[in-house]
Amino acid sequence: MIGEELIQLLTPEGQRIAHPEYESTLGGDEVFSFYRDMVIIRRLCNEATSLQRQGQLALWAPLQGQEAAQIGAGRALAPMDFTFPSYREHGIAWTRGVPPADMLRIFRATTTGGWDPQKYRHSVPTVVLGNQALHAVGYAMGVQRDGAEEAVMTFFGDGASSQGDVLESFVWAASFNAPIVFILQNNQWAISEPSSLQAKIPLYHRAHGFGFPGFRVDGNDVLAMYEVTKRALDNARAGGGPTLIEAYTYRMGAHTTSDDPTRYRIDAEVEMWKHRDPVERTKALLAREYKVKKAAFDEVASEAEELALQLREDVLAMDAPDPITMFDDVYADAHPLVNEGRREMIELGVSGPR
Amino acid sequence: MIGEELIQLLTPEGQRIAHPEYESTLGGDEVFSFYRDMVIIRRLCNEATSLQRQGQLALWAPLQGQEAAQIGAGRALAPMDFTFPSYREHGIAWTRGVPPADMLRIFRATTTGGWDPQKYRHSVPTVVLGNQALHAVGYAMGVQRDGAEEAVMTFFGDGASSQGDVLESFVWAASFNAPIVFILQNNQWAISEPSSLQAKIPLYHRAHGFGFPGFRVDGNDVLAMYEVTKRALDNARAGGGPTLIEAYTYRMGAHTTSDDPTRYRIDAEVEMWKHRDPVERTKALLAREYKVKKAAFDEVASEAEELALQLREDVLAMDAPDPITMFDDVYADAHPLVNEGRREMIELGVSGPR
Amino acid sequence: MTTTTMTMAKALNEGLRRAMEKDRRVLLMGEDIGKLGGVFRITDGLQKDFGEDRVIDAPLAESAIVGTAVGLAVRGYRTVVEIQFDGFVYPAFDQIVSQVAKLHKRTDGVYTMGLVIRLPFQGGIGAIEHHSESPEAYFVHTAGLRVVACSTPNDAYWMIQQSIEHDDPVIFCEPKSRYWEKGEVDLDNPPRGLFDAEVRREGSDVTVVAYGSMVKTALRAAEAAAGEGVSVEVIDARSLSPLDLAPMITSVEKTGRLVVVQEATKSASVGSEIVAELTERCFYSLRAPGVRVSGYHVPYPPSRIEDAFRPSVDRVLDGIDRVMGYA
Amino acid sequence: MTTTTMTMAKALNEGLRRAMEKDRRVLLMGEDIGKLGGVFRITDGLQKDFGEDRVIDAPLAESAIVGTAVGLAVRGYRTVVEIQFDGFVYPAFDQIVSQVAKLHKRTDGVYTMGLVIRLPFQGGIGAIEHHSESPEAYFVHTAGLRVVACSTPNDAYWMIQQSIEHDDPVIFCEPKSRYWEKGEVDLDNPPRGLFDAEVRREGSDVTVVAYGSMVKTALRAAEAAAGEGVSVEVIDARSLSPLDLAPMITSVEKTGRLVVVQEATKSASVGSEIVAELTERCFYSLRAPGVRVSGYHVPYPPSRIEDAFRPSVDRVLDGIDRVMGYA
Ligand SMILES: Cc1ncc(C[n+]2csc(CCOP(=O)(O)OP(=O)(O)O)c2C)c(N)n1
Ligand SMILES: Cc1ncc(C[n+]2csc(CCOP(=O)(O)OP(=O)(O)O)c2C)c(N)n1
Ligand SMILES: [Mg+2]
Ligand SMILES: [Mg+2]
Repeated sequence: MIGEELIQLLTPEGQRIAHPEYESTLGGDEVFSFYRDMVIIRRLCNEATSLQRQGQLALWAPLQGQEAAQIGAGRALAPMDFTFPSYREHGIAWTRGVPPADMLRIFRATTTGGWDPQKYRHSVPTVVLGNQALHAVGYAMGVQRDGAEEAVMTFFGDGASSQGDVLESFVWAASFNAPIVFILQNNQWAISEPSSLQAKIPLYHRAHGFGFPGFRVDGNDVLAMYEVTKRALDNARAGGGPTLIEAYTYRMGAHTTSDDPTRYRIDAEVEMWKHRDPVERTKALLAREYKVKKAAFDEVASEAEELALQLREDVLAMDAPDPITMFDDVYADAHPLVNEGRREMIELGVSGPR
Repeated sequence: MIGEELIQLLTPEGQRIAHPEYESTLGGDEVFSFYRDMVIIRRLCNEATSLQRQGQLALWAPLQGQEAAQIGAGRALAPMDFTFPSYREHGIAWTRGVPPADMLRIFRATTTGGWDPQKYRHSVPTVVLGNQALHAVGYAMGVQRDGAEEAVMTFFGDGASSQGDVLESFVWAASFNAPIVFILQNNQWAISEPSSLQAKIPLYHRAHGFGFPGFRVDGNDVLAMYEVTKRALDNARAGGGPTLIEAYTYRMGAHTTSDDPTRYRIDAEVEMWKHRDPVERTKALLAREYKVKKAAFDEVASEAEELALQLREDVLAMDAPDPITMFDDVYADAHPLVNEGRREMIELGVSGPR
Repeated sequence: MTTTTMTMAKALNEGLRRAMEKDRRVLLMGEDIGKLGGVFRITDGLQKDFGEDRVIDAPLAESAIVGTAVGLAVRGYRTVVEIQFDGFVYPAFDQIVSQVAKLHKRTDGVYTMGLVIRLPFQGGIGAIEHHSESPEAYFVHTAGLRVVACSTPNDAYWMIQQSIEHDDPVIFCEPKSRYWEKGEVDLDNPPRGLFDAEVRREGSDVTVVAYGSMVKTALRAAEAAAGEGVSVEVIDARSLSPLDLAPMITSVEKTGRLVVVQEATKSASVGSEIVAELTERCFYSLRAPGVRVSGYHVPYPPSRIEDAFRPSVDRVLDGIDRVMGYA
Repeated sequence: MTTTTMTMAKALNEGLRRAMEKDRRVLLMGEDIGKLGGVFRITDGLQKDFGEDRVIDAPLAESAIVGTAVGLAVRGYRTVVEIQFDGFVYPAFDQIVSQVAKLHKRTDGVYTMGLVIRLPFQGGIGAIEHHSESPEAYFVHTAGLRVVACSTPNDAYWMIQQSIEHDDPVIFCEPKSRYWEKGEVDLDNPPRGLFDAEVRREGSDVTVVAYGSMVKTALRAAEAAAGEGVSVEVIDARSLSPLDLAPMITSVEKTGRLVVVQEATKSASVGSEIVAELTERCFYSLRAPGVRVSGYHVPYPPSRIEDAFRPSVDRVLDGIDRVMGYA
């Protein structure tokens, strides 16, 4: 039955549903903590969107709609695992402990990175579609050579899955039996292009053609995302090789704040997906099954509010770097052309905070 | 049952074998003419190898062992179809009418092309692994736009099938439902690398992951190669989209005349494949079933001999071009840097035939 | 002469439309160029008017976009490829260098590689990384390609049409920071040949050669220099391969001083080429070495500090000062 | 001082072996580098001695070879990548330009991109197309990369080790036409720093700068010129990014004349860069413009006529004549 269906453990109405291969191993507290993560990251994401609208960010790539896909996958990771994201993985970054303000640095255009990737074991965003998938496989080959019991995870979208780099990463992962989990967030759109342009059949089938398991999971079901990812990670760490997980989800917002989705998609589609909201679904489960009270939900909401306020404060305090820093860390060692540029900038008096 | 088995219509011993989906539609004369093609191209290939050994060619890439894969596929083409080869498709070139001497020009290093690709509807060899697969899909998109009932065929090896370009060509062929047949000659080796390094499961499975049919055919069985290819081409011309055909075969010789296969493969393997020889197999069928007499076989042999002699003569007569020709056809229109180079060469007196 | 005012983005759109009307074998292909009209709206409305067969939304794979355009060229089509941003042309580099640039030669002229690769290039729009690159030198170094850069709406309108009509492959560089600036477009007559440079401002003391976004910067610097009594001639190179050296030589023979301005980094750049060529050809005229005012030898910086990376009016003036400093 | 005579191919093999012995985190990866030892046998015997985990036969995909080497670098490994031939580096161009060159900066120095990309480059071996390219200018134009080229067995032996030890990514260019030429190798002491140029022959009339295969050609031209009474100084650039300009400046200040020799085409090349830089720095010393003797602006031709494409001794002499022709 592998890969023949959408793996779901929770209906859009928040009802549990049985699956022949997977069942949720999470207790109420854990589900609640997942819920908390989703609420917070959504709130932070919305704050980022307003910051952008207010001219405080150059751009923002909202994850709204994809909270369960990311929190479910991210929470399945072990601390020593390493992750290679694309540019929309704010939820993953959150589960890795990256400070929210750091996630926004690249979008405030004060850096091209944002955080110390070794510290959080979470690489900086990769903007060129697909490049990171190969880095992840290479890292996983390093894990193998170290004899470490660690897994690697990488992320890309339905659009990026057409790129040679992603497809070559499948070849390599299979060939070297690399300890890696590919998370393909199929949010139905690559900017204006529907996922049907990239593939006429479900994307997770690709993995089978390369000789490793692929699954399609309800990406708006945090329980299913967690369980399927966890098993794939355990399998990878145990030497079982790669897995592709297609998180079937939806990008509720614009591609980025520069995008105008009304040009290419209809409201009805967005409306339909609203009924599959990942956060509401989890909330319904918590309320019904674990009798979580309004007060607890309210508390999460106000915690999220505080974090959003803090984020705003942090972002507003984020100054443009001194231009002279563009010459730092270009090379590990001195390079005459870099030195020449630095000297010229100093002579021109352009340096100094802006 | 699609893709679950090796499609074979003729055993290595030259016995017909039934297949639930395919049967040979060829009469004795046609089988004989396929045999003739295989004998000739093998003989020409051997002549090229000796020419190289004698210093008359810079390099040669022998096709020995792959005659059935190429003649079977090539003979299935209709005149208006268009083909995009790699560098080892001498058998295909033969079926397209390319003069044998022209096939050797690139290996005599007197040109980087060799023939008029529009005349034979067979493109010039592509040396960069995989590049041609995308050209073929693009051409097929042109066929679609012209509303023509033509198919396109492209060729690559087991090694090249790891390249991003080949994999992207699968994405595109599926997305645009392009009238194309991909012939993957799995000759078990990519120079020194066994095909198991490129994939842990049969390569034809890849097609299924991209959403179009893929088959593994006994590439040493010219009847099966012909029938499967023919059906795929018909299907493509009728709007049925792409097909991947993995011709399961063997490279009997060295990768090229520069290669030393004793460094990486064992004799026993080569011996085993000798028993599956595509030419002998067809000959056995002809002798047994169609009562073809020794005289007829001998006639083919001497025809091949004559062609080989002719080839040798043609090649020996092939002079290096005048160096000044390097400035021709770089651009369709004049370019000052090209003109400058041409002028300099004339002034230096380097021009003139060498 | 019918002239009308429009932005460079609109001029490109109109130029593409006109080319498509003229020749049914002209196709457009790229990411999001259909319903969305491209992220810069350069192809706005064209899919609606010419259909999905001629304005093709491509799956996300640049090597495939260029590689299939090659196949379409073999079939006789002329495809105008849109690379969404400069920094995303590199996945297609192999197809461009090994195939687009070489197939005409390889087939002894049988294949016409009549395709245009549109490249919104250079920075200055406050974007994130990979959206502000200046990769033109890579293509100028590659035999078999032609490379042009427009700097005004009128040039954009005509040069895109001329590029499509030309039988060689053209890397068409569009200075994205100038997309929304307006200018007069003459709808009847092209300003000049596709591969001709143009003197944008006459002057007698220093020759400044620029292209793309930097033409305007150079003109502003010339204005400022005039205020200080230095007369600057500004030449818009327009074509980078081939370079139209004749007007540059004429100018340098007059001024004796050369400054090249580019956003690209200096090392092995178009600026290096112009300096080397003009030094060879105007050796006795040059009263100072040609200098390059370039982006620095660093990855394009975060855009909050991009103004310090891209040559500014001040940096161009500094370059002018440097060459004026020689006797 | 222990010296021994060996070919450049053997020197590279020994250099790799020594680097692997010294540091267990050094890996080799590439097509056919295992049992076969690579098509040029540079890695001969290394898989046997260091195992398949350290000498990795790669599936055929250059983007993946470089992309996974980046991941291995993040994990702390130092991978020496073999690109089988120059013309096959382009599929990896995106990873090299967008990731290898930029990740150190992007992570504020956290990621060390200590990887070496070995590139058998230039022509002269009678090969078919794509096996004789000179792509070094593309990398020299890219900030974040370092580019070196060896020209002798001794340099090959030491420079490969120095490149592996260096923390920046190094494009390591090997002149394949010189692989089988022998020379003395000093096993104890490196000749000089990885990024230092070297004067290979002293002279007083003309400075010839060359690298890779062209060093030998330049030396032969110098010899021939000496017969005609022209004293030529030959400098092996060795490092192309950064360029070691100091000895070149010293030389040009002495000779007043500059010729750069390269197999690559001229336009926006390393030669253009050297000419532009030295013109700026030695303006008053130069008695003639620096000239470039280069491959022509055409795709690398079929190898039967490659000798007419690659700068020959005659063409270098012609370049020398040209600069000597100035007063
Ligand atoms: C190589 C490359 N080409 C083009 C782009 C421009 N681009 C950025 S995001 C995007 C769409 C990606 O869609 P998808 O992979 O589905 O991810 P999503 O944005 O939906 O999360 C495009 C075309 C890019 N970043 N990299
Ligand atoms: C992009 C690229 N990388 C490397 C090479 C060098 N090369 C030429 S043939 C070959 C092996 C190809 O094997 P396969 O695809 O199985 O085809 P076969 O030669 O067996 O027919 C290699 C590595 C190349 N031509 N192009
Ligand atoms: Mg998407
Ligand atoms: Mg093979």
